[in-house]
Formats: sequence, C-alpha cells, structure tokens
Amino acid sequence: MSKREKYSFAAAPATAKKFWKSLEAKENPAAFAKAAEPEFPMGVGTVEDAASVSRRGFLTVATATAAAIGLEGCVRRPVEQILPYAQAPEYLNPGVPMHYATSVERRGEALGLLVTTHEGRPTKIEGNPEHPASLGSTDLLAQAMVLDLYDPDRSNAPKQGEAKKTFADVDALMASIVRTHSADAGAGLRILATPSISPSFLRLRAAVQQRFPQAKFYTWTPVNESNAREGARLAFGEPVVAHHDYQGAKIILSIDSDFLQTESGSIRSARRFADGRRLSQATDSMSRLYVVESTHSTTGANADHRLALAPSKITAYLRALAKELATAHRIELGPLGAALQGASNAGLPTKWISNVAKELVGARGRSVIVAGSRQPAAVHALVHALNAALGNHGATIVFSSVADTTETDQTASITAFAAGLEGAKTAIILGGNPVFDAPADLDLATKLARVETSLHFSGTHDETCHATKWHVPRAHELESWGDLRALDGTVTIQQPLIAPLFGGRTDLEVLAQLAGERNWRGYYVVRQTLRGAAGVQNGFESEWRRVLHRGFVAGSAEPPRPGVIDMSRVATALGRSEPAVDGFEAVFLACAKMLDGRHANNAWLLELPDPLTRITWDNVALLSPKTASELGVRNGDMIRVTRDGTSIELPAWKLPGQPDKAVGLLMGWGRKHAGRYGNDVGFDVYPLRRSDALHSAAVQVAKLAGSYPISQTQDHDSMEGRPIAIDGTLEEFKADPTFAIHRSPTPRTLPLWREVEYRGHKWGLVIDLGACTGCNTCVIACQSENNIPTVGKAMVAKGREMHWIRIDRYFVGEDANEPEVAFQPLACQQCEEAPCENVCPVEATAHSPEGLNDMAYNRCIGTRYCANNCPYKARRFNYFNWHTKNEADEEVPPTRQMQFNPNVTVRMRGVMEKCTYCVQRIETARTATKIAGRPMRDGDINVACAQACPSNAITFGDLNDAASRVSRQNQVSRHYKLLADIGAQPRTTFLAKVRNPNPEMSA
Amino acid sequence: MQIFPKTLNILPLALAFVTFVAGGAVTGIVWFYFSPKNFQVGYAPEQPVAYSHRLHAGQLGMDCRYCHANVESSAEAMVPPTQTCMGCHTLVKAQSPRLQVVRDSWASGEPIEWVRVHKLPDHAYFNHAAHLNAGVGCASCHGRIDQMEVVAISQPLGMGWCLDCHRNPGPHLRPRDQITNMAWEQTASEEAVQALAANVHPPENCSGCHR
Amino acid sequence: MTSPTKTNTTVESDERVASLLLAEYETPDGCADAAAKLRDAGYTKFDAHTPYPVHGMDAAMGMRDTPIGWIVLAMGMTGCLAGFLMMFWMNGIDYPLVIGGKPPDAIPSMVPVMFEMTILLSAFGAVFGLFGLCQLPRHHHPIFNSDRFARATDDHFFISVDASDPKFDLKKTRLLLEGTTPAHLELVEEYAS
Amino acid sequence: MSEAHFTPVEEELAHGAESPIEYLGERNLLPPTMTMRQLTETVCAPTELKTPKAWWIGFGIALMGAGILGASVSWLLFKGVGVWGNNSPVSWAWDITNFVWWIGIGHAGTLISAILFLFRQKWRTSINRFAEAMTIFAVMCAGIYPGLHTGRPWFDYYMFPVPNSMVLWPQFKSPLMWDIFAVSTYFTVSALFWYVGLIPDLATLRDRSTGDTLPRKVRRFAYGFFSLGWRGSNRHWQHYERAYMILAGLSTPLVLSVHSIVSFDFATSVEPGWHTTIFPPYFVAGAVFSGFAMVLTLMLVCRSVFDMKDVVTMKHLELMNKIMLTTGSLVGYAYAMEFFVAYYSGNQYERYVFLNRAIGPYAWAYWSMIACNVIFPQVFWWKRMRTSIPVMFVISILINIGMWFERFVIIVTTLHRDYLPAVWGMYSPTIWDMGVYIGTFGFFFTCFLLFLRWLPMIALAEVKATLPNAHPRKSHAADHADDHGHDTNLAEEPTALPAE
Repeated sequence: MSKREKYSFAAAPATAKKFWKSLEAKENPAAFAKAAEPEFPMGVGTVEDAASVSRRGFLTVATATAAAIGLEGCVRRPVEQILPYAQAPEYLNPGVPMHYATSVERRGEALGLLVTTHEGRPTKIEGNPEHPASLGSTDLLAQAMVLDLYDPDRSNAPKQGEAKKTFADVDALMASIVRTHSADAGAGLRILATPSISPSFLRLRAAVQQRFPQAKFYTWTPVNESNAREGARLAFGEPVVAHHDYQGAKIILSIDSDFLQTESGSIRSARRFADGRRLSQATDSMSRLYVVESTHSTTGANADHRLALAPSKITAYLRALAKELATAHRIELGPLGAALQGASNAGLPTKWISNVAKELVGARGRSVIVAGSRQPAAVHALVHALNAALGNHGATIVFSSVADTTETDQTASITAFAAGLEGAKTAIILGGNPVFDAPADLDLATKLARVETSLHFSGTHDETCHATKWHVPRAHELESWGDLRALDGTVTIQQPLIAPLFGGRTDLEVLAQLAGERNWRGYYVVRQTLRGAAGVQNGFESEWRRVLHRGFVAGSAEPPRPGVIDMSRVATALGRSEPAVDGFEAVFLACAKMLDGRHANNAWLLELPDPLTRITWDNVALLSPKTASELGVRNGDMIRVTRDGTSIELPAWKLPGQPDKAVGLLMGWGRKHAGRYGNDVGFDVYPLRRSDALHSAAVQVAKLAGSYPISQTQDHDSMEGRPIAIDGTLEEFKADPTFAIHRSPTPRTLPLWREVEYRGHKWGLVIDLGACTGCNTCVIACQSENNIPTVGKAMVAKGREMHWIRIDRYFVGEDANEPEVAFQPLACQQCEEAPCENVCPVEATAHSPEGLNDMAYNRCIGTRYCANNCPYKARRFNYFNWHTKNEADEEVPPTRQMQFNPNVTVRMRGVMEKCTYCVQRIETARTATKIAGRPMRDGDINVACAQACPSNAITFGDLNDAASRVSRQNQVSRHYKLLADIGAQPRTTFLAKVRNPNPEMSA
Repeated sequence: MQIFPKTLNILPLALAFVTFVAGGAVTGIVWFYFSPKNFQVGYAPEQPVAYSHRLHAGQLGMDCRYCHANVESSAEAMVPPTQTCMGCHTLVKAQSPRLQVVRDSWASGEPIEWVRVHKLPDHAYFNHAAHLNAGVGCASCHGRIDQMEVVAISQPLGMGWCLDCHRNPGPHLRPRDQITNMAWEQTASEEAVQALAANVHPPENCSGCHR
Repeated sequence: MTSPTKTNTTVESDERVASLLLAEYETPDGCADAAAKLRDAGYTKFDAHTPYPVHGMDAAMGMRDTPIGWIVLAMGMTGCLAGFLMMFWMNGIDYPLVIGGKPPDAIPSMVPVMFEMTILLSAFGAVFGLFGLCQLPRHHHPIFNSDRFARATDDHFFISVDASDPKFDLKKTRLLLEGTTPAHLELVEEYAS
Repeated sequence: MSEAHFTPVEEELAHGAESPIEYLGERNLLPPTMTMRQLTETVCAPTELKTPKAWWIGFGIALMGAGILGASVSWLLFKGVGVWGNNSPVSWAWDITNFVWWIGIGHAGTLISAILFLFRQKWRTSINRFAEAMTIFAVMCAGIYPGLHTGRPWFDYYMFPVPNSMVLWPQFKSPLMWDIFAVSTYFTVSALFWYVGLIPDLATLRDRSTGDTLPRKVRRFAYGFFSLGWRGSNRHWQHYERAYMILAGLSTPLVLSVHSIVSFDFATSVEPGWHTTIFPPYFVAGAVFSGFAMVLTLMLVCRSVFDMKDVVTMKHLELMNKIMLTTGSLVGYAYAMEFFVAYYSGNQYERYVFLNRAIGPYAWAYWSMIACNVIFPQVFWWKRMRTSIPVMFVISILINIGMWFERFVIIVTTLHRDYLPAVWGMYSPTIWDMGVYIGTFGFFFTCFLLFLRWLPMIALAEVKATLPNAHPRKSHAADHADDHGHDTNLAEEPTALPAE
C-alpha cells in the first residue's frame, strides 16, 4: 500500500521496461534538446519554453526506485535511491502539484479544463471555472480521459503494415506525398477528418486547399451534429448553434434530446437546468420538463412527464403538437400551418398533445422546445419554427454561428469519401476510426485497401489502421498544442501537459506539414493562428501568456443573436409525413461511456455502471418489459437483430421506460482492436447502421437459444417502499416544505453518553437529489482522485467493485413501462456515531476532531466487520491486489501507475477502503493556509465529486461556518438524513427531490 | 516401579525459572531490538559522492536552504539538482577528482544516484513545509547534520517518536528564524514555550498523517 | 508379590535407608480404619493412596481443609482488575480516540473482557495452586520403589507411613499396621544419595 | 453384558426415589457385577491392545482431510480472501458460519463436565472425558477461522495488546476483541480442566505399562512424565477435588459467556436480523444442542468400535437424547420468538429480513434449519425412538447439519439484503470455502482419533468412585477432627450410616 511503489518500475514486466527505456531516452536532455530543436530555436528562453520543459520533466525527487541489495542479507531495509534532476526545470517545486489550463473537444463544444500535474504527470482533470462551456465542472468522459493518456495499448511507433517505422520515415512519406500531389494539384489526395472546431485547423485546411486545389476534404464522426446544422440551415438559411436557457424556461419540451448527458454542451445544459429547479422555500418556483423520446435517457429519467415513443412516431407527435398549437391555440405558423394539415393524432396519447400545447402556450417566451441530434433535419427545422412562433427566440433561445460554416452533412460527406476513394492516390485519415464506425454499407475497409498510399493518424493501432497502409501515432489531447472554438465562440487554448509519451503528431501538425509551413509544430501553428486573430496583435507575448494562464481568449465569445426564420422553407422541408413503422425499430444510441467507441479501452468507463441499466463491461439491446415478455426473453437472453440480410446477435435487457418495439442499441462497443481492456467487450452494433438510416431503422428481432452473463452493480430496482431516495411533488413541497424529514425522522432518544462536540471545522456534505441528473461523472472523478482500482467484469459480478461513490438508481411507480426514476449518489456518510468504528478491533477506523470517519489503511487487518455493520454499505474491500494484478492474474501495466495521486495511499490486498471526503485535499489546504497564515475559507477545499458535478448537486464545506455554502444548503427545508432512524447521525445529508408534474396529465 | 531419577524432581523449579527469567529476557530483547530506535538510528549508507555536510553546513556555514531550496514550501525536502553543485564547483575545486561524478552528471544530464537515508513508511505523509512553518527545526528530526561527515539517521523516526512531539510540541518549537540553526538551544521560559505551542495544533488522529 | 516382607532388590549401592512403611488393603474400609488408627496414634506424616478419592478418608486422616479456594479468589480478583486497568489505560489514557462517538474510556464495553480475564486467572490459580500444594510434578518418589504400589492406581488401597515421622519406629509402627490386617505390608527403602 | 441387565426406569422410580434426577444420581449406571479391575481393563484396553483396523482406516481418511486444510489455507494465504465467495454486501459467509458452528460444537464438553458435575449428575462420568476432548479439538478448528478470514492475517497481532512502536492498542469496544478473549480463555480453561482430569488416569496407564520392550518403556516414560508422578495420595486428592470443583464452577459461567459473546458479534451490530436481545440465550441453547449432537454421533461410533456398551450404557444415551429434545425445543422457541419480535417491533427492515429468510432466495436454507433443528428432534418424545441406536445416530447428524444452517441463515440472509435495496446481493461458496471446511473436519478427526488411541476415553477414577461400595460404610470422623471431605465429593453425598 505504498504511495511510492507506484514509481517503482523495477518490477515492471518486459514490455513496460521497453516503454520505460524509450521514456528515459526522452528524458535524456541532450537527445531531448535535439528533438525539440525546431521548437526552441537558439536564444529563445521564454516562459512557455520553461513551462513546457517542466511539463516534460519526469525524474523527480519523489521518483525513488527501490532496489534491494542482494547479498547483504542483514541489511535493515532495501537501499532506495533518490534521482534528482541534473538540470532542474524552472518553476518546478517537487512535491507541489501544478495546474494548467487546457481544453478538449466534445461534440462540437470546447470544454475548458484545469489539469493537475504531479512532477510532470497529469493526474487529475477538473473543469476550468472561468470557461463558459465547463463552468468549473466536467463531463464523464473528460474525467476519464486522463486514463486514456496512460493507456498501455496506445501505439508507440509509426507502422507500415505491421512493420515498425520511425517519425523520420513519416516525414519522408509526407514529403513524397507533397511531391506527388504538387504534380496533380492534389487531384488524387483525399483527406478525411473528424469535424473540427479549431481555428488553426480551419486555417491550415484552407492553406492545404490552396496548395492542392484539387484535393478533397471530408468530415465524419458517427455521433454528429449534422441534423441540427441542416435543420438550422433549413430554418435560418445558415448553420447556427442554438443556446437554450434551461434556467429561465418554465416549460421545457425535449423531442428525443438527451441534453443532460450525451448531447452537445451537456455540462452547461445540466447546470442551467438544475439551477431552474433548486427549491429552498415554498415560494420558489421550478421548471417543468416534458420528454418525448425513443429510448430511456438520462434526460428522460429527470423528466416530470415522459412519453416513450418509437422513433418513427416522434415526428408524427411533433407535427400533431404543431397542428394543435396552430389550430387550437392560434399560434401563427404562416405557410407551415398548411403543411401540417395532414398531421393526425393517430396512435398518440391525446393528453400529451393537448396538455403540452396548453402549457407551451401558457409559457410563451418562457418555454423551450429542443430536438435531439437523432431527429431528422426537418424536425429540427420545425422545432425552430415552433420556438419562433412561441416567441422563445431571443428570450429563452439565442443563436451563434458555428466554427466551420463549410461543413456539410457528414453522412453525405463520408459517402462521398468512400465513393471518391476510387482513383484516389493518397488517403489521409486524421483521427477517428471510420472503418469501425462509418455506415456499414460503405465498406470502407476494402475501398481503402485499393488506395495506393493510405495513412491513418490515430492514438491506438485500431480497426482503421489495419485497413490503411500506414499508421502514425496521434498525440493525446493532453499532449497536444491546439485551439478550439467553443459553441459560444470563445477561443480556447489546448496546451500539452506532457510530451507525447509514445511520440505522436497532432492533426494540426500533419496539416501544417501538408501546407508546407516552416514551423509545423503545433506550438507555432497555434501561436500563429492566434496572432492572426484580431485583438491580439500588439504585445502578443504577454497576451499569449495571459491566454495560456486563463486557458482561453477572454471576450472572444461572439454576441448571441436571435435567428430570422423562414417558415416556408421549413414547410417545404417538412413535406409529407412518412408512415410510422409498425414492427421493431432499432435506435442507435450514443453511449454515455464509449461515446462512439473512442474510449473503448478505458477501464474506468468500462467498469462504470450505465446510468440506467447499471450494467458494466457490456452493452445490451434495450427492450421495454412489455416487448421483452412478448418475445419471451429474460434479461441476458441472446437475441438476433436483423436488418435486411445483415444481423447482429447480442443479449437483450429489459429497461423500464423503453418504448415498445424499439430496440435500443448502444454504439461504440465490440471493438476488435481497442486494446487489452476493450477488445471484444460488448457487441458491435455498427453493422446495422447504414447511410440511409443513420439513427433508427426498421429491423426484425428474434429470440435465440442461450443467454449471456451480464455484470451489474445493482440488480434490485425497487426501493421496497423505504424512505431512501425521498422525492415528492411540488404540491407536497408547498404543503409541507419539510416533508422529507418527516418521512425519515431522527429518533428522539436521550443519549446514553455525552456526545462529541466539534469545535473548529466540521466538514459536511449535502447532496441535492433534485439537482442530481444521475450522469455518474462524480464516480469517475472520485476514481481518478483517489487511486481507485478497476476489478473486471467477473469481480463486478461477484459484487466486488471498488467505487467509493456510487449512484443508486431506483425505479418508482407502479407501471414497469412508465417508471419514474430516482437517483441517489451515495458514499461514506461519515456518521458521527459510526457503527463501523465500534466494531473495528484495531482502531483502523476512528473519528477525527473534525468529524471525519478516518480510515487508516496501514492499520487495517481486514476483518470486514465494519463493512457488515455499515447500513449504507459504503465500504469497499480489496479482495485481491487489484493494483498489481487483476483477478485474471494479468499484470497491471506501469503506465497505469503514472496516473496515481501521490497524496493518496495505494491500497493493497486485504484492506478496507472508503470515501474520506478527499481528506488529502483537506490536509493540503490546511498546510497551505497555515503557511499563508490565514484561516481556511469556504471554497478553499472542494471534494472531487462536488468539483466535477455538472449540476452542482453536491456541496462540501464547513458546517461550523454559518456562512458556508454547505451550511446554507443544510438549512434548506428539503433536507433529510438517510436511514436516520438507525441513529448513526450521518454527516452527509440529502435534499429531497421535488418533481413538478402537471396535474392535468394524470387527470 | 521407579521410572525417573531423583534429579528430575527439580523440573518444576526449572520450568518456573524458564518461564519467568528466560521469558522475561526474550520479551525485553524483542521489545528493545525490534524497535525503530534500533532499526533506524545510525543508518549511514555510502553515497556516490563523498559530500560532507560537516564541511558545507558546518565549517562553511551554508544555510540548509541553499541546497534544499523548496523545503519551506513543499512536502518534499528535495535533494538539489546537479546544477546546484555546479553553481560553485565550476569555480571551486573545479578539477577535484572527488567531484568527477558530479561533473559527469552535469555533462551527461544523467542524475546522480544518491542513496536515500531518511525514509518514513510510505503510508506516512510527512510534510516538511508544515513542520518548518510551525517552528520545528531541521535538527529536531535530522540531528546535528552540520557535524556529520556522512549523513546518518539520528532519531527513531517511528510513530511513537512522532507522537511524543505531536502530543507536546512546545519543547520542540523554535522561532521561525532559527529553523535551520543547528546549534540552537531551547532557552525560553516554560510560559514562552507554551505560548509558542499555543497556535500549533499537531494532529493525533489517523488522517493527520495517513491518507 | 512373593514373601510378605519383600524389599525391593535392584541395587546399585548397598547404602539403603528405610523410607516408608507401605500397607496394602483390598477395601476402602480397611484403608480408612488404618488411617483412623494412625491418626489416633498421633502420626502426622502418613498418607493414604487410593485409585480415586475415598470419601471420609480426610476425616479418617484428620486433615485440615484445603486453602486452594483462597488462591483462586485472589487470582480472580487480580484478573478482573488487570483487565480493567489494561483497557482503561490503553483506550482511555494512553491513546484516546473517538470511536463511534462514544467516550474513549467507556466502562460498559469493558465488562466482557474483564469477566474473561477473571475466569482465566482464576483457572490458573486453581491448576497451578493445585500443583503447588501437592508439590507436583514430582516424578521420583521412594514409594515407587514398591512393585505392588502399581495397584494403587488400579483397585487397591495403600497406607504409607513416612520414616521421617517423629513417632515412626520400625517395630512399633509395623505392629500398629499389622494390627489393621493389611493384605500386605512392606518396608520401602531408598538409596541414600 | 447387554442392556437387558437393567431394571427399567419405571421400576427404579418405584424404589422410592424422590425425583428422576435423584434416581439418576443414586442408582448405579453400570452393571452391578462390574468390578474395579474389569473397569480398569475395559477402559485401558483401547490404548494397550493392538490398534483396530477401523482406526487405521479412519485415521488415514482424517489425515487426508487435514491435508486438504493445509492446501486450502496455503492457497488462501497466497492469493487473498478473494478466493472465497465473500463479497459486498456479504462480507462474512462460510468463514464465520463455520467458526460459530465449531465453537458451538465445542460447548457440550465443558457443559457436560462442569454443569452436570455441579448438579451431581453421576452419569456424566462415562462421557465427560470424551466430550472434553471433543471440545478442545472443536475449539481448535473454530480458532482457525478468525485468524485466517482477515484480509492480512500476518497483521493479526494488531489485535493483541502488546507494546509496539506504533504505540497503538486494540480497540476494546469491538465485539471481536471480546471474542478473542472469550475464545482463547475458553480454550485454555477447557484444556486445563481436561488435563487435570487426566492426571490420575495417566498414572493408571503408567502403572499398567510394565515390561522391558522398547514400546512399553516409551509408554511408561510418556505416561509417567505427564502423570507428573501422581501417587493417588489422599492429601493430593483433597486439593484435587476442590480444585476440580472450582474449575467446574468457573467453566460453567465461562461456557455460557463464550457463546453469548460470540452472539454479541451480531447482536451489537445495527444490521436487521442481527440486532436482537434474544441472541445470547438463543446461541447458548443452540450451542449445547449441537454440542450434544456431536458428542452422541462420535460416542455411538466409539462405543461400538471399542465395545464400551457396559460403560456407556443405553441410559446415558437416552439421557442425552432428552437433553437434545429440550435444547432443540428451546432453539425452536427462539426461532418463533425472533419472528414475533420482528413483526411486533413494526420495524420494516426487521420484518423484511425475517420474511426474506422464510420466503427469500435462501428459504431452502431456512427450512432445512427448521426441519433439522426443530421438527426431527421431536421424535425423541417417544422412548422407543430415544433408545434406538440408528434413530439417534441419524438425528444427531441431522441436528449438526441443521445447526450449521442456522448460522448460515443468520449471517448470509441478513447481510445479503439489509437496508438499501440498491446494494442487495447474493452469495455462493467457492471450492476454497469448502476446502477449508472439509479440512477442519480432517484436522478434528485426526486429533480425535489420536486421543482415542492413546488416552483413556473414560474418566476412570471418576467412574470408579461411582461404583457400589466405593466408599467406607462408616464415618471415621473423630470428635476433634471435623470432616471436610463431604461437600467436595466427585459423586453425590454418600448415604452415611450412623457410626457404631
């Protein structure tokens, strides 16, 4: 359980040794200086040089390598060495972590990040509080991406076929490509890239286009925004981004949009949505969320009213709603009205049309209708039209222009790319993994094989690399220089936290080489773009330093504007309504964990339970309980999903709230070349995804013999009528603002002994169940902060997962097909009269004067009595040495150790562990403030889960400080203690969830 | 019939003797010998460079923080980079054969492989900055480094030893400006000592040191 | 078991001294009568050897009560107190920690261990007290020189009169014992060493 | 001699005994014709005659079992507790189940020796040695578990109050600490009690092992050494009897305390189904129940193998069956009462746990428990059943199975579904769980067979004292010397005739 073992690579396996050698080579300053020469011309000794050097620093005082002396049997302990720098990087203070601002692209949005590095190792990712898109929080994937950085299966050298090459070879190849295509003006040159929001990328793409006029650029990513863009193009004549004010809106109607988790800009949406629903006293008001969706999404789980419709019915519903608005409520839709005459309510619950329409009209200018990226462009256009007609434009919805206005529909683009490969000399694929995730009918693999020269730049040697002639390592986001344009236009900088561990180029560098830039390194590319940008001409260096410090260019956000809609174009686009499919439909879902498959080798995400099904290490075909019983399948039974000819086989799973006859298929699983963790995990559903129907398609479903074992972290869905995740309606709340504490009262008994008084600090945590969307970001945040291991599918099945904080999910309500969902984040409650402490025979867990339920791992002998006696079952036991070997006896690679937080003990086998309120952060802050000679203030400390939470559902602080946020939360009337009747006096408390149902809906 | 010789009748006495005397002796030996005081103290490994603290810190009177620069701001008391040595030794003793290792390191960029002397168990999170700023002097834990030709452990560095001070910090505290003064003696009055200790609250709970 | 007055013969040195007179009886009654006679004749250093504790024999031999109970009592109280002090000092004084919000030196939770300590030390008192009072183990004893004595652990009853008894006189004592009609009477001798 | 020799109970009662207990104490349990010599011969024979083949076979099997224990434990230590089926929420499973089960088995010995002794139950004398031996070996088996079920057994010494460089001490509020003290005390005292009882009989064996062949010499030396030079001196017998009685007096509260404290492991927790005040008496009754069952099982085998029908008579067996009937009913009452309390408390968590036991996923375990512990023993209401060897043999085994299930039900069904449904889970054992359990049996029987072969399995001296005419008919109490022998008799008060 050594916090330093993790640096000891003496025991690392051969492969790791090899890796380490290469890294040391990188560390060798001479070699390094040479490698970096183009980047740092003589004489330039500027801040960012030093900064970047320091981030490349690897050997530190802390990296001490234990090496036992063989023959001296009587030696009192293994001799251990200290390897200081030969030449210390400036600004590096060994033992003190540094934080750098950078950013990452997520579904067209730029997330501003703040990354913690320990002696040059990025270990933890937080949101950049000043950044408009992250607001100090992050999403699930951003928390997990630090593990991707240390993925042991990232490719570490360029390859031609299977032959290892060097970057010199790559440069030669690039040169030859440039030479050939200078001849044909790029006629034979095809470049496929993922959609980019990087100003530098656009600049360089233009430059390349200029150099090779005939060259063709294509764009593809499987989970994309094309429908929204095209919808906007229809409505406004230009592709614009809509910004919804979920806080100000009173009525929110989501048309198949999972804006709280998987859609673009989800962090800000979640924050605003939660802010619109925080109730502190009875007079407060809250928004009402209607969700009409073709699966059961996180957003649906947070809805006040939810309508599950098969995908083909959703358009029909929206038309019917529009018609109702136009006819019943005289909403002016102009030419659109005529186009809607055909709309009928057939097969749709009328109350959902009449009531929702009434509500929307009642909240003119204070409502929001939002369509999901799965919905066709026409639906997006119609939604824009309705919002406009309801007067929401300019009020609750504003618009800004997109980064890349030239981008066309990606399905068309990838189809064109596939077609264009005939007669192409060179195909360059920047990132992505099209062979795996492009529409199956395009059959890219064989087409690529015919191309003379084909390169794929990618982090791992993935499916696409196996189809191309060349593979070149692509640097991880945390290793790259870059710039991104947030949805609101804010220009955000991406700076490397560490030199590419395995070498690697960025898209920008490749384009720069093609464009023939002299300084093609990302660093110079980005600086040049920024220099070119307006406003930062004079005093560039100081501005550049400010930008690096802040992470983005202040004030670069473009002023939002209302859109000018053209109803007639929408009307024509709407055309006739397609008949609803009867029979099964497949819905292709963006996985909250894998997204499109790019995170398939991330053990944290693989082991993270799915927000709703609680399934780990697998994806399944989601069926409604009704449909499942019609098919006669139980959970885990294998089914075959067929779409004219092609078929996939995967286990079925009953998800309450899934629309009948709609088979939910999660994308991104079943990778073949993801790496040791991701290979053949789950089931690939892309074979059914075709360019003609990208998001849903009619399929046949057949039950197969046999079933498949699924590992869940929670297999019991009902609360058994116990007051656990307490929720109530707005009426109940207004009637009795303290309804929660009445359902879970603390027993009033005279104490048998004098209770402990907590003078000084009294740490506490309040979790607002009303704000929690169940996105699971906190789970990964905790995992990366506290060195929590993953245990593998088999062990999860045994119930040995190690997550310190988990999100319990309960289905509420009678109808299994229309359940309400209750989420409850649960970690150690830090009980003041902790049952676990009483039973520990060795004082391994005891109370701190500040009320923490301390856990001394090094004292624990592992009787597991504390876990038995914990009513919340918040304690986790290391049944094996998860950090050295997994249960399959596979060595855990040393790269994994590089992510460890040196301030948290790495627990060994046989030790109990649990949430400690991030005590390492508390102690660090204590020392820091002591040195600074000031008292600790509210906000000096934040626990990892609270920091990451997009919807600010978790508040941490000092309960003895009446002014602290947590104290104020503690005063909120929805406040209650979980299982209060046991009398353990939990320090963590909850705010009950309040739902806002429309009485008329139940009538 | 008679089975045993008469002499066996002393058995009870013998047993009593063994249990009490020998047993006691064993306990005593274990108690003393298997203690950090015995295991830790005096460990003085040979270093790749025959660096003399007695010369530098003692005779030349260099301040600890000249080399251990960040000790007041970091948990780690950082062993200086080769750079620091070369700062002087490009001019002083520039050719001394004893400094060959240092010059090689500087030339090659390969670190000097110092042998770690003071090492706490890995699950004990000692923080230099916190202790120095509270007024604990270097000498309190490291002893008279300025008199050591080769650095050796002078204190037990065991949990019991830590707690002695954490439970009664007063006598071990000194004015901030005396932190690196090796020769400093506690001369202040009892009241002054307690006054010094008043705003120092060393933790005695687990998470104070173990996380 | 040939002649009535057989003395054991395995000899290294001829230096032999009378050690004790050993009378053998078939029944407990005979043994008890003899014991009573010796008692009344004022003998003190004599003993009865029986395969099992014969009732009334204590009275017949005029023995005082055993003090072993007091030893046990003392040990028991020591155990109880030791247990309490140990826990009170360890958890309450030397390193008090807040456990489950309870006072570090809470007495009620100490009761079980105090009880067990009481029992444990009492048991030690009983067993080692027994050994002490009986001066066991004593593997060598002159009485074992007699071959017939083996039946003392089987089905016969013996009376031994120690030669060191002030009233011991080879002739008188022998007469006295013969008067109790023993099944067998012998003089057990011990090598002077 | 066969059981036919005995006068039936009714007739005995007709002879004007005040109560059954009285009659048990008064009349001889052995055939009237049994002499002291015969008794010695019968009891010593197994240790002196040639080893029966049955013994060798049994011993071979037992040794193999012990080997399994060794293997399973090594694997456990090498890999970690993960090789067992334990998980979250079921952090305790077979390990603690078997611990409690073995400890329970271990209760009969001391109970028979101590409590029956204090109640002057003469009939105990022919089975107490046997039962005590079983106790010691069972407690050894039990002791294996607490030591090995921890995650890091090499740090178990943290639980001992020894000075250490961490200046940390055990946490005496933990029932586990109470457990450690209780079980180790129990083991020590039982062992002492057993050994003290053995001393006179070892002396007997010593004195019987004459002859000059090497084996005889070795026997003589070994028995001689461990009998500590016992010479049956009445001055020793006096201390001996008092010490023995005191030990019995100490063991009685001890035996009650041990299982009470074991039950505290559960009763003091907050888990529904564990947090119950009825546990201590309920656990003790259960322990006695299973203990007697195990004694009976073994006794029946040895009795036939070593032909001890005259020493361990049908009367003994019948009495034991009566005790099992009693304790079995006590346990049954406890089961019922648990349910009632859960229902009457109105606490939903309690209610759920008990319903879940009866109709949940582990209902099969619950009902096997009820059947084996409560229903089957009821056949002992009929004398025909009480006195039928095959019936009592089967029932005694069933009871041990049932009592194992009781512990399994208490531990697993509570843990697998407690307060928060989100963390409910299931438990299933692995081969290593079973390996360790089977192994403990191997170890137990290895020890036990060695005991049967080398030590007198009947408390010889005590049985002799119960023979007719074992004591002088007339008192020799002199006027000046008051007699102290009486109150400390091994057997009941002798019927003193007036001195002539």
